[in-house]
Amino acid sequence: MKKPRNYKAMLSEIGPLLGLIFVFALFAALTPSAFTSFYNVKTILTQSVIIGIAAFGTTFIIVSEGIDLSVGSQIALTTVIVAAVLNLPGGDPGIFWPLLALAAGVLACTGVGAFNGFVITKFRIVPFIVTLGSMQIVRGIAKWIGKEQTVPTPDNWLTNLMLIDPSPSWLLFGPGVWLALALLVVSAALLKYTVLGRYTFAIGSNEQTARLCGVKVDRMKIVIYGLGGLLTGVAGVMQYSYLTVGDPTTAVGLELDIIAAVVIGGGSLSGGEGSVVGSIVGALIMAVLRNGSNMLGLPNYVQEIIIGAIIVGAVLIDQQKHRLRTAG
Amino acid sequence: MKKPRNYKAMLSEIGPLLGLIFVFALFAALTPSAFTSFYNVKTILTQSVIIGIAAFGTTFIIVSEGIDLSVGSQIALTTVIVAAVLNLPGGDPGIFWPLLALAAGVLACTGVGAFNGFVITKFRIVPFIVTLGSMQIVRGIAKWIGKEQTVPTPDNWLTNLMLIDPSPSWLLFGPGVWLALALLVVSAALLKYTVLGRYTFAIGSNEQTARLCGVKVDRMKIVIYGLGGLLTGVAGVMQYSYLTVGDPTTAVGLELDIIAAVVIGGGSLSGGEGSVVGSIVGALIMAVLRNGSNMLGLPNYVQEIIIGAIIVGAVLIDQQKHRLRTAG
Amino acid sequence: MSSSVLSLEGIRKSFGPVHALQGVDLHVRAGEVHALVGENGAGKSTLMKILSGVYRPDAGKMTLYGAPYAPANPLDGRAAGVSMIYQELVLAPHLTVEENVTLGDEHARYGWIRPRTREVERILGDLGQQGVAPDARVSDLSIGKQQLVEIARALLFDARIVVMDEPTSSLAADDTQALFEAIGRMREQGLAVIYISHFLEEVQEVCDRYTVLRDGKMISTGRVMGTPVSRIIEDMVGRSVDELFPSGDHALGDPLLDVSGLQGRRGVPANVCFTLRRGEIMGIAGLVGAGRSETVRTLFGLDSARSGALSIRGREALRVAWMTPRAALDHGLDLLSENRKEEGLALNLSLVFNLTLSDLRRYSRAGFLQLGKERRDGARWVDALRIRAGSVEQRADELSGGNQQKVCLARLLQQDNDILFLDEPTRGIDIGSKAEIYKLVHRLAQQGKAIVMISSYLPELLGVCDTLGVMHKGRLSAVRPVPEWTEHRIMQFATSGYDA
Amino acid sequence: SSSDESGADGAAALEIAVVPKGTTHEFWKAIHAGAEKAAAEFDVDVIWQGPQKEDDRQLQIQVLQNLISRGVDAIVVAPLDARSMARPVEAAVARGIPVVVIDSGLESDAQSSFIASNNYEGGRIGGQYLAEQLGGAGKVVLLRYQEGSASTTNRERGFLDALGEYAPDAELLVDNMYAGATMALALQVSQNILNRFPEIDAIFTPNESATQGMLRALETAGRAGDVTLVGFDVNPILLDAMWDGTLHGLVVQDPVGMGYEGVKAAVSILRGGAVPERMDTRTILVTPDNIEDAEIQELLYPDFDRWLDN
Ligand SMILES: Nc1ncnc2c1ncn2[C@@H]1O[C@H](COP(=O)(O)OP(=O)(O)OP(=O)(O)O)[C@@H](O)[C@H]1O
Ligand SMILES: Nc1ncnc2c1ncn2[C@@H]1O[C@H](COP(=O)(O)OP(=O)(O)OP(=O)(O)O)[C@@H](O)[C@H]1O
Ligand SMILES: [Mg+2]
Ligand SMILES: [Mg+2]
Repeated sequence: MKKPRNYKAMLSEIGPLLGLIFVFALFAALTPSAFTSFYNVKTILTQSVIIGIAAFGTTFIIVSEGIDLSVGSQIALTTVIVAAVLNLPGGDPGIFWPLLALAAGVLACTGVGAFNGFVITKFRIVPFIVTLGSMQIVRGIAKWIGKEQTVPTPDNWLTNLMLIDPSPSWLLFGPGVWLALALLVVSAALLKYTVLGRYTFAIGSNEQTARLCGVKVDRMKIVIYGLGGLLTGVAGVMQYSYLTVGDPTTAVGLELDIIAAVVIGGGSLSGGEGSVVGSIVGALIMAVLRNGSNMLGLPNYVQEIIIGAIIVGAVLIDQQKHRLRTAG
Repeated sequence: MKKPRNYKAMLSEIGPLLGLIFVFALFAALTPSAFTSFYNVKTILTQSVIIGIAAFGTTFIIVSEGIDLSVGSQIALTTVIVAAVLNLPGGDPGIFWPLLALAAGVLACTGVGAFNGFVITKFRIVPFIVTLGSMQIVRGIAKWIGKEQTVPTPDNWLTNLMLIDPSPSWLLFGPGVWLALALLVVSAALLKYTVLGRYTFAIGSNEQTARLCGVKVDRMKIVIYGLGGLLTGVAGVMQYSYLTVGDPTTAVGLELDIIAAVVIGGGSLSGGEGSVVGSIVGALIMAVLRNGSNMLGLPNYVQEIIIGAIIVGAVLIDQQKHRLRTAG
Repeated sequence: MSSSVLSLEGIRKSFGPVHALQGVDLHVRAGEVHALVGENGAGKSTLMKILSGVYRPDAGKMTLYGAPYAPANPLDGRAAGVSMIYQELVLAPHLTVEENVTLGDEHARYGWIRPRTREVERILGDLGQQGVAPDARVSDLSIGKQQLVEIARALLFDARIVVMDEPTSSLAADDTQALFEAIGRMREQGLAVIYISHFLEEVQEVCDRYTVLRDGKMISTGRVMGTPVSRIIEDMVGRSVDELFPSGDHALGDPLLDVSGLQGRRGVPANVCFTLRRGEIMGIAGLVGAGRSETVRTLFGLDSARSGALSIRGREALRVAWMTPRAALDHGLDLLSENRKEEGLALNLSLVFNLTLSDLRRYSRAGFLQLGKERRDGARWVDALRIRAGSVEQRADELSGGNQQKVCLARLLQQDNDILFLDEPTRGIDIGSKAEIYKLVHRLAQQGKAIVMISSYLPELLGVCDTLGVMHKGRLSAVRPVPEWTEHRIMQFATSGYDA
Repeated sequence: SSSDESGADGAAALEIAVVPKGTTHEFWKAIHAGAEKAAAEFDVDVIWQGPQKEDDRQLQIQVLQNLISRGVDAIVVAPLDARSMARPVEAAVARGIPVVVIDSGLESDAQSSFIASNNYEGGRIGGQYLAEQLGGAGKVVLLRYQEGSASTTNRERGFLDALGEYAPDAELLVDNMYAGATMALALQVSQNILNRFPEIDAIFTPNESATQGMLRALETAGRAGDVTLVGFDVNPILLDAMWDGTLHGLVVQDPVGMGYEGVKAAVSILRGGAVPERMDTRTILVTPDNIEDAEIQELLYPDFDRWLDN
């Protein structure tokens, strides 16, 4: 009695995975040696870390039938805050200050997320508008803190997180990749096996129902957007680590890439559907495409056209699958 | 029986207008002479033309409960196509070639819009995804046509459309402003007084009901997105006129400004609400803010924060009004 | 036994200018099934939502098991042991049956959910639903089964008071019986059940006592046993309804619509044929999910057909597969949907927009609308059907349910087509309005229109229709004059597909 | 930095608007400093205003239009596009506002003066140095900056010409990849290029963000120092890299001088003086060998804080 359901659920996660394998195989066939080298795989993984981690948070938000357009701005804010804290007088690049900077950045984003959730629930404004507004506000604040400049920082251990070759080489991958993996496991478990996750699905599937069944919808939404902010903050720290400077103009429009990753991975903007594993696969598909296109020396515009087509194509295939299921 | 309704309908159009007057008065008080000079008013009007015209089209789309994220890319595509046609061998900058270029640009966008509508209706994919995809695809195509470069063009009459001081000075405003005004009247009439407009509202309010009542929903949506594309194409020609070159990287993210204009003007992303007049007022509010902030010498980040707050604030006020109405 | 476990006293509630409840008292005892009846808009659902914590009353007080009770939200209501089955389906379609049944009542340790599959299976078994798998997605179930999932949720919950707001409005007969048995068990366990229904037979079958609401006031209360139904009806509508069903003849004329070999995409409808004559009111009976709605929707071009032909006024046959709603309207067909909120009204548009939406050609010249003419005609229909509205510009969602239904009907009248498909035209409509609608249908038939009326309420089919067909798993029985049918015969075909 | 104290002492100070291409690069900060230095020296007010988004031609036009509306006395602009900005510059001149163009060229004869580094020459200097470091042969990558940017295109051209001249045997692996407007984009593209060609000997990058992105990519790949990297423009991080030996050459301009000369030219036009139609500011090659020279030190570590109060 239980099998068919699990089978179906697996299918919807396997779909994007097959897509990833296909894209990878395609580029592997076209540029054999360079593309499939272990080093390049490490590069691709590292390049997916930022979008991936942010996509974990966005998955929760999208499953709950929300959207967050302020993610890119939040990432920029984090890089600037991290840099600003590292530059505080009395700060030294030991263990402690970078940790403090990290905490400040992540906390700020968690706050932004929770605030988004608060405005959405308190004033009953659609998330698209609220986060469209906070996208601009947060970007403005980032520029303000950064004095409209990139903020250089002293060398510190945070900047080693996104190295492709980790310093103790037995780590195989950089710390960022491992961190993303850990967050993947935690987020996936949260979404699938906890009350939080169940309520996220229930709210996305039918908010009224959730409310009548005693789910504290408003509070849950604040938690969901806050969680989204938290993960975005971690992604922002990774972005800082990637850039080694605070950059208030970074990650413009990145939210659309992130939403695309979630959607390619099976998330539905009408809520109630989506998986963390799917989202990371979506992020990987896009990273492979970018990397592979550069390897092939394809011009940017070809990449853009391909990625655009894949976004629509992925949803199309997902839909056919659903239809098949309903019919069968 | 007639009064109360008209009064209410007017209120919802007057709301944004009051906002505009408030913002204008505020800046007028802060920077008396320069801001309220006739020349500056002309400047503001000219600067609202592009977002305004595109917002007319987006109003139809949003009223029908759709969204179009590819508008910015479409505008870039138009500038490039116009430039490419003007550079065709045998072309000369008389009357005819610029007209041909204009037609080609507008037609291309109409095609993109209709194609978006086709994919949305034929494959039943949500507009957000379809246009997120076509945003990238169209941008890619624009870069492809422009060979990843800005495309310079010979001088021609198209580039005079967006002058602040028109050439026969009795025109008072540049031709672009007059064109926007004409399109405003036409679009407002279309939306309010024609069957097309009524069907747009019906689809946005309840698509299934519209279908039941014999509205050819699929065909109508293609028309609506096509119309949106057409107006976007005109906005793109204005953008070309503004830049005097074809620029495949222009107007990135402009769709968000345009959507914000429609929403500030009373449009609702859940469909069935919105007005063309409101949308132009929304566009004007944003232009006044930008211009006024420049006049005051406010840094960019302050502008961004203010505009973000206004987007949320406008919707908030709109909502309070609704509540009042339901309660009263 | 006789003391109240639940007392509501002087409950008042207004929504802006609408005074939904104006000082209602209600006393419910342990171990009784208490019927709450009344016209549409009488305030039944509102009262129960106050009880469950969805709304807060403007005035009045509630006592539960002797203690004051004032829930701030549904969670408080549940915590106090009030379990509610809402009138509109309250389900999360993406979740499984088990996830829906346990929603809000998950057993968890440190936030990690522990499955309750056993319990859910037991509850479903109690409702006679061994066939429903706990891990099936709710959106894959039929409406009837979905209704049962919601009932199961109320039963799983360890409640002291169970409120059921029209639980049987889309249940099949045997599922209704299973529900009644479950209610019986609750009564034995000493729970209090509040039961809302427009079907007074059901009230007589399961309820011990009743309370009648009218216009937000309590009119009467008493024991069901020994109270004549006519008395209850009189209390509900404020006058005696001597004849619910209209009488008077109308002649049947030439064939207007001829349907043959209608086959749907999913196999429903299955080879449906019938002929409809001028002045005929043809009823279609059947269990939920038999394919009645699908049949008329397919004919109207809303659902796709595999094959089938229809001929109108004896003209050459058209292929149903090519039908679209627009073409259907142009050919003189019209449809009243069974679900007015989802398919019938553009809720945030004005009443007059809704009235004329299917017929804008009449109100436009060269694509431009003639707003004045539209408004004048709209006002006429509002008067003719006694629709209670502030003005024709009022938004449809500001009207009460019954008035919304009238707006939908007015759209059909305004369109003035000859062949009308009325799908559950009185679903959720009170008995007084029902009588009005029956009269209206009758008058239309007298004008020479042909009507197909679908209903799950047999007495109304038998009382209103000239001819009747029954559906079973997509097949339509022979269409016979009503006198040739008996209730027994109808149920036999509906449940077995076998026509004696 | 900017001020609006209109006429406290009767005669209002001249308002000179300086419009950069963007505001977030160190380079523009230096221009700003130079402009303020001149402002203090000649007793005028500088209004510093750039487009909201980097590389947004439309927004730069809007800023220019708004400044014209505001009625500033003169404009100093670094045009994002040689043609798009011609119209608004002409409009300004038509309304009696003289315009000085800095940094990048403008296809118009309305401006009073054009003050810029000789970008082509700067590219050549970098190319020659890179060729010398290679010893005449090797595998070279040119990571271009951004589609349609005139100044960097000239640098790229100068670089390619010098490379062909001084290292005819060098193999150019890529010259059709663009770094894009921000460092994050540059970094990603750089990483992918490095993976594609494991055997690169030398790289040239034509501006600050591209150089910084490539440097970071070399660091993340553990190849920093092994590959000869010659960049353009300067910021503290790039200088540190040079001290560390991971960056081998930088062609630096004199943005402080450019900002200073721009405002100075505007002031002398307003006060009736003559200005040269074209003026070159310096481009200088900084290498680990000459970085400690006093002259270079002054160029590299200008005292911004004296002029900027943020
Ligand atoms: N949220 C609301 N806003 C405004 N008016 C409301 C609201 N809910 C109910 N009403 C009004 O309150 C009155 C009582 O409605 P209620 O739903 O309680 O009736 P009911 O007795 O359950 O009717 P039915 O038999 O149709 O279910 C009606 O006039 C209705 O229009
Ligand atoms: N969207 C759908 N997906 C899957 N099955 C459907 C869908 N709609 C209808 N069905 C199935 O088609 C059959 C006919 O449904 P239909 O709604 O026509 O029944 P009905 O007799 O009108 O019942 P009701 O009283 O619920 O309207 C049922 O078996 C139903 O489960
Ligand atoms: Mg009710
Ligand atoms: Mg039905």
